[in-house]
Amino acid sequence: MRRIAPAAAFSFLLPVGAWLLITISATSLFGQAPAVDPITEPVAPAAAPTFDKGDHAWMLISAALVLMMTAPGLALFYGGLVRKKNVLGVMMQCFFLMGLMTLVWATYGYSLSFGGGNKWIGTDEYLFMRNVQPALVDGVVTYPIEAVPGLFAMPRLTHMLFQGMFFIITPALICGAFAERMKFSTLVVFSLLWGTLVYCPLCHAVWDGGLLAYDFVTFEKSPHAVAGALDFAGGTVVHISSGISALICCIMIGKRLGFGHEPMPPHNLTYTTIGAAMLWVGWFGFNAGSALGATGQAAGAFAATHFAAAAGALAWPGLEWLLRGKPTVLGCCSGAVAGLVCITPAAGFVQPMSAIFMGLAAGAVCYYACTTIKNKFKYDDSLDAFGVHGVGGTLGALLTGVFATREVVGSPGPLGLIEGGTLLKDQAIATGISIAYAAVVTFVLLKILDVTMGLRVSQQAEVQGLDYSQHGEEGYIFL
Amino acid sequence: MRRIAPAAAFSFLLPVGAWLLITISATSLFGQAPAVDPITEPVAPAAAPTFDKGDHAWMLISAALVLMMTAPGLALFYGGLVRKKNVLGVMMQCFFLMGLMTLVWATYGYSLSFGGGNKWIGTDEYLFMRNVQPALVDGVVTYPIEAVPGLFAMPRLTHMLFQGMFFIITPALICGAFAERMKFSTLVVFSLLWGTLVYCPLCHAVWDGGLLAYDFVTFEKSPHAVAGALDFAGGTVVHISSGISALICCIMIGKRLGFGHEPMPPHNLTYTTIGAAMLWVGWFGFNAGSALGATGQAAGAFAATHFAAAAGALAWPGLEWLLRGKPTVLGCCSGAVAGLVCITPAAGFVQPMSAIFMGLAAGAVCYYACTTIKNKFKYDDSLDAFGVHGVGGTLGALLTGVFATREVVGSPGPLGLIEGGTLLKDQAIATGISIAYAAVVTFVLLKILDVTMGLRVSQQAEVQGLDYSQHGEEGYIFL
Amino acid sequence: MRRIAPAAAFSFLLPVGAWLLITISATSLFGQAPAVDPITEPVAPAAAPTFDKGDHAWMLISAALVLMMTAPGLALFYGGLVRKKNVLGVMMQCFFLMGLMTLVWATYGYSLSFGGGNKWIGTDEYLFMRNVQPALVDGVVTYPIEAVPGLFAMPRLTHMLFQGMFFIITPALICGAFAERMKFSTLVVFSLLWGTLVYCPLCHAVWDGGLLAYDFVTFEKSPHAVAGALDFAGGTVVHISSGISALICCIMIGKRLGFGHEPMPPHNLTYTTIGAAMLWVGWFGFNAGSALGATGQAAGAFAATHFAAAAGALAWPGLEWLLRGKPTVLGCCSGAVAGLVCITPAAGFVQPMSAIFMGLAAGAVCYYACTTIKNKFKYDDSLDAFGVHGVGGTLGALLTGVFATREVVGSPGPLGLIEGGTLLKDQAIATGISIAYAAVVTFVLLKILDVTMGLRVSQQAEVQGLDYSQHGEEGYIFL
Amino acid sequence: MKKIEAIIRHFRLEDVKNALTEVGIQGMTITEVRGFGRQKGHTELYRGTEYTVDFVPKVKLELVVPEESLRKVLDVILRTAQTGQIGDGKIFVSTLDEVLRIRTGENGPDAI
Amino acid sequence: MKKIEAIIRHFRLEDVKNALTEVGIQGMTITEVRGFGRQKGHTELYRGTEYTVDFVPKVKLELVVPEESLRKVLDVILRTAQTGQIGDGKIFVSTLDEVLRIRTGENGPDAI
Amino acid sequence: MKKIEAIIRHFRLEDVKNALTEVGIQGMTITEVRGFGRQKGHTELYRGTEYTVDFVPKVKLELVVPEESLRKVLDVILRTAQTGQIGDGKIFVSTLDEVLRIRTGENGPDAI
Ligand SMILES: Nc1ncnc2c1ncn2[C@@H]1O[C@H](COP(=O)(O)OP(=O)(O)O)[C@@H](O)[C@H]1O
Ligand SMILES: Nc1ncnc2c1ncn2[C@@H]1O[C@H](COP(=O)(O)OP(=O)(O)O)[C@@H](O)[C@H]1O
Ligand SMILES: Nc1ncnc2c1ncn2[C@@H]1O[C@H](COP(=O)(O)OP(=O)(O)O)[C@@H](O)[C@H]1O
Repeated sequence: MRRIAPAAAFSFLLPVGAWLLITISATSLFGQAPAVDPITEPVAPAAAPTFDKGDHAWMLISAALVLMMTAPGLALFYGGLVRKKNVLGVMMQCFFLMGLMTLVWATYGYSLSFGGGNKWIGTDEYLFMRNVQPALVDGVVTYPIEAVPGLFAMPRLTHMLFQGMFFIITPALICGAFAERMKFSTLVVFSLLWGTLVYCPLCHAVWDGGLLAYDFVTFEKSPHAVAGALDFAGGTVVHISSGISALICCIMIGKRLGFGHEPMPPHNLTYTTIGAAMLWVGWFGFNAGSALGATGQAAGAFAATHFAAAAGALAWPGLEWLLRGKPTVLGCCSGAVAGLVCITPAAGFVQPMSAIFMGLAAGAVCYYACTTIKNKFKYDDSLDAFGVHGVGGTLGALLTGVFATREVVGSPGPLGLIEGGTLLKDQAIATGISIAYAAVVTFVLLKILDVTMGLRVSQQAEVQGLDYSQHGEEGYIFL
Repeated sequence: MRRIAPAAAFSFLLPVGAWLLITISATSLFGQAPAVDPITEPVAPAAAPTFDKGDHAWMLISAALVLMMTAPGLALFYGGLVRKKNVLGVMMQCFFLMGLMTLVWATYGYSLSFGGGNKWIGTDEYLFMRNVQPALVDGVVTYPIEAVPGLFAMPRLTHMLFQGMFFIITPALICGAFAERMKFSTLVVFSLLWGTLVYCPLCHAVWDGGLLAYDFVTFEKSPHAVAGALDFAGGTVVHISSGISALICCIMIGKRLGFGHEPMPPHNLTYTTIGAAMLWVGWFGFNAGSALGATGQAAGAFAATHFAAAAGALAWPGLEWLLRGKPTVLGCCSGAVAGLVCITPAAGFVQPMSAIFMGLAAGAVCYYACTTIKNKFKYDDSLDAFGVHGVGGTLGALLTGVFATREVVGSPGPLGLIEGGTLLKDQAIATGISIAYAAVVTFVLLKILDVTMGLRVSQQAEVQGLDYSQHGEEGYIFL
Repeated sequence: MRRIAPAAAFSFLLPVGAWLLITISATSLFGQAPAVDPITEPVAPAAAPTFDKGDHAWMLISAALVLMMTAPGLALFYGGLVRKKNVLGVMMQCFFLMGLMTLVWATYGYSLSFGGGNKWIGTDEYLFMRNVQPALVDGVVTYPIEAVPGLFAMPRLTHMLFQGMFFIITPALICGAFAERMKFSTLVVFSLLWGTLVYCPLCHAVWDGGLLAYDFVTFEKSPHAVAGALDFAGGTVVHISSGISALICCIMIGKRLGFGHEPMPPHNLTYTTIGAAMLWVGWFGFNAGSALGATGQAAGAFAATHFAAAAGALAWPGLEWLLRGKPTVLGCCSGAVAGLVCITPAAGFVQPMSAIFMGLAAGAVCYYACTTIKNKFKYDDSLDAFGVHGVGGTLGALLTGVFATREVVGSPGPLGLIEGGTLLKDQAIATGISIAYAAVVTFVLLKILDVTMGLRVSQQAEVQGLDYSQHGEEGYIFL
Repeated sequence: MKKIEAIIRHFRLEDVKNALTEVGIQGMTITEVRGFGRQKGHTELYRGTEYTVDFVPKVKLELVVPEESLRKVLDVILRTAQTGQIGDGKIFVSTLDEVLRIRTGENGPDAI
Repeated sequence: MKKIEAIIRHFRLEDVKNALTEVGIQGMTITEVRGFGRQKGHTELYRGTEYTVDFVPKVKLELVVPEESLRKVLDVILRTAQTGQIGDGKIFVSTLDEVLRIRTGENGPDAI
Repeated sequence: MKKIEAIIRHFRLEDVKNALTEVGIQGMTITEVRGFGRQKGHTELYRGTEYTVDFVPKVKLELVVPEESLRKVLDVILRTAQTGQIGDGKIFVSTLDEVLRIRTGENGPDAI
């Protein structure tokens, strides 16, 4: 075996070090339970914490579906869009993040996100799977239950798993922005830090009674919150956060060599199509799974998801057909994904026919963002992570404020604009806060990483392609 | 942006127009509830319309599985079989139909199919998701339930979704017949009209108490029906209808340029293999999902499906091995699909060992149809949509009449031939009617489209390939 | 049609003959119920054999997921690793085995494995789906239930299906060892015999109260057993058995032509990545499905599986990064699979944090096995079936003896080494017996097949590639 | 010994090959190439980014013939490869110093 | 009539093509090739097995020009294909006996 | 300067390359080609439709050598590419007018 390359070892040890550091500081930081401002975690009464197995079956399979979204789904969708020499690079990013983010989630991510605590961040409650994993209680194996009585109940392990799959796909989405030029070691450290500093706080803010939480008992914003954002399955937490960060990323890392000059067509649109189809299927787990049980709401979210995807898959290529003469496969796939992104925050709160409208709007607006806007401002968002997720997510968050209806939510008063509610204002505030937060933290992170590790591979490595330069492999050897 | 190409705009507006027209006429037609001959929709007693969450979990995932069959499943299976220059063309057809058929289903398709009504067609009951989507009842969000007491119960939304996935895949199957030469705009209009005029009436006839319905309470044909067809998961509705229409299509559109002269081998059999495997997996949702719950019958349908696929996957390549010297991968995949098609109408009505026999028969008969018969009559059924779905579906419908048994159905008297029943006659009549109906309507539709829009792309476009000529893209750019 | 090639017909009839012979002998052998040493099959009390539909939904989808592991999962994972000229060969092996092993399982495999009986082998109880398929009981369709009261209950059909999927993937795993040179006809006969003579007895020994069974009521080894192996989802039955047999296979069949001289890089690592991701997703069905219900234990097994895969996906490329300078995509995928293999026997018995440790260990140890050990002993385990499944499976079985804990199992006394239990000894014995048994039977089988049918294709056929020489097809025709 | 290189359209290959074998040609070699010429390529549009494909796929046929067959072969190719549309391609003829058959080591016309 | 064969780097192709069209070249044909030379290949490692890639991907440009344009074209290629790094490639020049345009049957300089 | 074009079998490439480097050859270029010749193709059968593959995959080796090395190189190729079975391929030799190295602009034998 050869000698250990010091630079390589260094770039390997960096992420490991970062992770250890954070884990340890998180542990020590929260060594004592936070005294101020505790939010009582909604738990089922001690008496009979139990769960319905039909709900549970649906949550287990939903978790599997959401993992499938990252790979094969996103790996194929993104992999097909890059040039051949970078296909493994982009697939590796997806696959490696499945490993990395999972360990982060297991050690401290879930605890920071869903561990209760103040309005900013979670606690050490679930560090290292404490209070999540089974334990003997009076000699009986007992699985801690995550429940809100009347709303849902499941083993906390399952809740952790389901939510953990979101933690994987979110940074993976960002990879679309700096595809074909990002240094792999830097990507690893960036994802780790971004997950910790952007995702966990935002997730806690929206879904764990934090700064942007909505209360489903009083049907108003949570006591701690500055705005109650209705975010069913991650419009804010997943798509806005990743989409905005993607924009910052692609601006700060700069354009690909030869951008605007050399042709950079997708090397394998069959992969992209297959990936888009898998995203569509997996999104049922993402959205209908976010009902947290096999409920009527799950059926509603499933329908909204399906309809929005369908509408998007018609709107985008329809516009191309009208304006350019031909409907493209890439347009059809992109439209479906745009529709899916847009319906994400709304899926469990709107009627199916509204979902069709949202899908049409998403297809049209994202089409505009990915063609006209991008060309105008000339940033190189390689795979349109911002154009689809940032724009589509923002649109979805706002349209949730328009279409959310008490017929679906069950709130006593009106919600969305169409029924005369005022939700839209809250949605706008929450969206603004999320955008600002994600943008600022991403910016700072990248600045630091730029001076310490460097964001980009060398020119030569970029010309060679990431497959060989970062991983020493080739995607296809067809001889 | 360039000027709008008038021809393109026209071909885009046609499908949109057609859809609007149909929607509007459907709405007005059924503006008044049909006074004559109403079939009372079987509903759960008003008291406690509720559903089991285990059943519901299974139905949700089944719906996802059936969508997965169209894409990635069928998109890969068909995509691999065409020449490289048409791979996107065929994938686009599958993907675009996921969008198109879903919106048709959402607006009026489900209502025409499952909205009760006379023996010919449904009603306006569920137009635009009316009576399907949730509503506030006494301030409580209530999901309408689709149920037959003692048989099944689920949110009607879920029923609509599950059935909607069948509405997508059926026209997608036809695409195999005219692959590599059909005009995309015409395909869109054709699918829309075919779905409306062939699928919806047939579906209503078989599964909504119409002309060919079987009654599971009296275990005889429905009061309105001329024949009670036992069709568990769509042998008649999906496979016979699409397979026969496929034959009409490929005859009327004519052979591919160079057919019988130029070689047209499958460009990527690895895709076809992967697609076939996905179809196999997805078919569990299709067939076992058609039990409409996580019941014992679902297990039985699952087993029958699995066994028939396995038997088909041995029979076809086994014959090749015997007669040609080598078992082929394509034969193995085709055999599996043939087995799956054949068991579809029977899955919930036959014993697993009968399914093995049906799979073997399907493998052998479809092998014969795709090799000897096709070569003899020299129609260019490019991807054997008729040879597999038409022939396999018909075989399956008839064999259901042979193997269906009261041991599985629970009927008081004997059913299939093997236990001395007379079901076979009814199956034969229903098959005949379906074949005639699908053939005639498809023929008329194509005649009209031929003179108005044209069925085929230009010679030059066909030589170039559909990928570029219809969509302006290339499948693989491997430089 | 041409004349029937006699050699081909012969090689086709051999497997058919073998199967018939075994089926008949199995039928006659067990014609009478075995009088000696019957193990009473644990059945639910006659009163109300029923099952929870949530559990059932989870088992149905798990069965589908496990099938998905063989194809597309393994077909892509292995298919990408061979040279282009052998890609269909390897995919065909996976796909054909889906057909073959299913029919074996349906006719006698399930009965031999799970039919009760003595400690060596099952009975004829379930031959040809007898007592598995539904039957009329007092005029009511009744599905036999497979149940252990307090542990699980489901239709026996579902149990048969779920377990049958394992019967498919196990011989498919072995194909990695002799890839690119095995004769297809011999492979078919080998798999049939291996399934019968190695898998069924081992499966019976571990999971049906046989030689290596563990008793979950007394929490000790079963009365008949020489060692009670805790094997949650098939560390012994699936991975050790296939991995060890793989080693024997690749030694006995010899190296590929040009091995160590000609380059034989993976022809399509994108397939391998996609396949690995599908294996990861499918493994949730494999492991969490092995809880036999949508229980808390299923959630625990799901978490352990996910964490081990994640840890493996970091450990292997991490080592490469450290020692070779670059983390590879193939390393990342291999590590994930190694982690999954290793956690298989332990998934339902260990805490999630232990799973992380097991995944890290598996990544490191299998990395060492596939690089250093293989290079040292110079056997040509083409796709590392032994290096990953044999080594990872053995490691997993032993580490189960270290980490299994009563906190998860619910045993009265300590189990794994970490809590002071003695399980490790039993695990070691069981592992040793399994290794010896699989190795000896595989050796004898291959010796016989070598002299009767020949193991390898001709030199010319090997140079041409299996795609053409065995199946008369080409994988990609990209002109 | 003359070497003929002909750049032709893909879909004419089958006919050209058949016509050549009919006049007694026993060997040839083809290569996938891409050509730039009067026949313009096309523009593809991927999410608003134009991508101009200047090079269109062609097949290059190489065949070596003895001097005396040259005209006959050129004729056959000209006739069978022609569609009359821009982009039919070119034929280049050059002289070889030597031709060897690897299997036998034969040299000259016998080697073809 | 001269035939120029230039083995160049992929990512110079666009520039070379543009420069050539600027000096009036109307046709050329390219082929994907792999080259072995001073520019060393690289080693890939698949699960501990080394795989040496000696041949690196290159593009072969073929273009036929009348004698008088030869120097100009060579100049253009030399200038635009150069990066100065090992592996820039070679140019080979040879003489053709004949050039035909398939579409019209034209012969000689007119056929280019 | 002579240009050697050799059509050989794929699986001989590694040996040919090694033998050539041993006799001092420092550069060569290879192309994937498909050949038609005495070695017959094969028939594939896709669902009852026959598909005849007349062209079998081969590798074309191009290398330019100074006149004085020609015989040596031809010998090496003949020896290492031979299997004795039909289909071993051909070697074509022609004369070049000029050879240039793009990196340096060198001309003639120095450029190889
Ligand atoms: N000067 C040239 N050198 C090499 N190849 C050429 C040249 N001119 C044309 N070709 C090849 O011939 C093909 C056809 O040429 P084109 O100009 O498009 O049409 P035509 O031959 O009908 O005039 C081109 O695609 C290219 O491959
Ligand atoms: N003698 C030769 N014959 C044919 N092609 C050659 C020869 N020498 C070099 N080449 C081609 O030229 C390319 C560049 O050559 P190389 O020696 O790497 O660099 P440089 O041209 O800068 O000296 C090679 O990859 C190969 O394709
Ligand atoms: N006249 C020819 N012109 C160009 N290439 C030829 C010619 N004859 C043969 N070849 C090439 O040589 C290869 C081997 O020729 P073939 O006739 O099969 O065997 P052999 O060289 O052993 O006689 C063919 O596949 C083809 O690529």
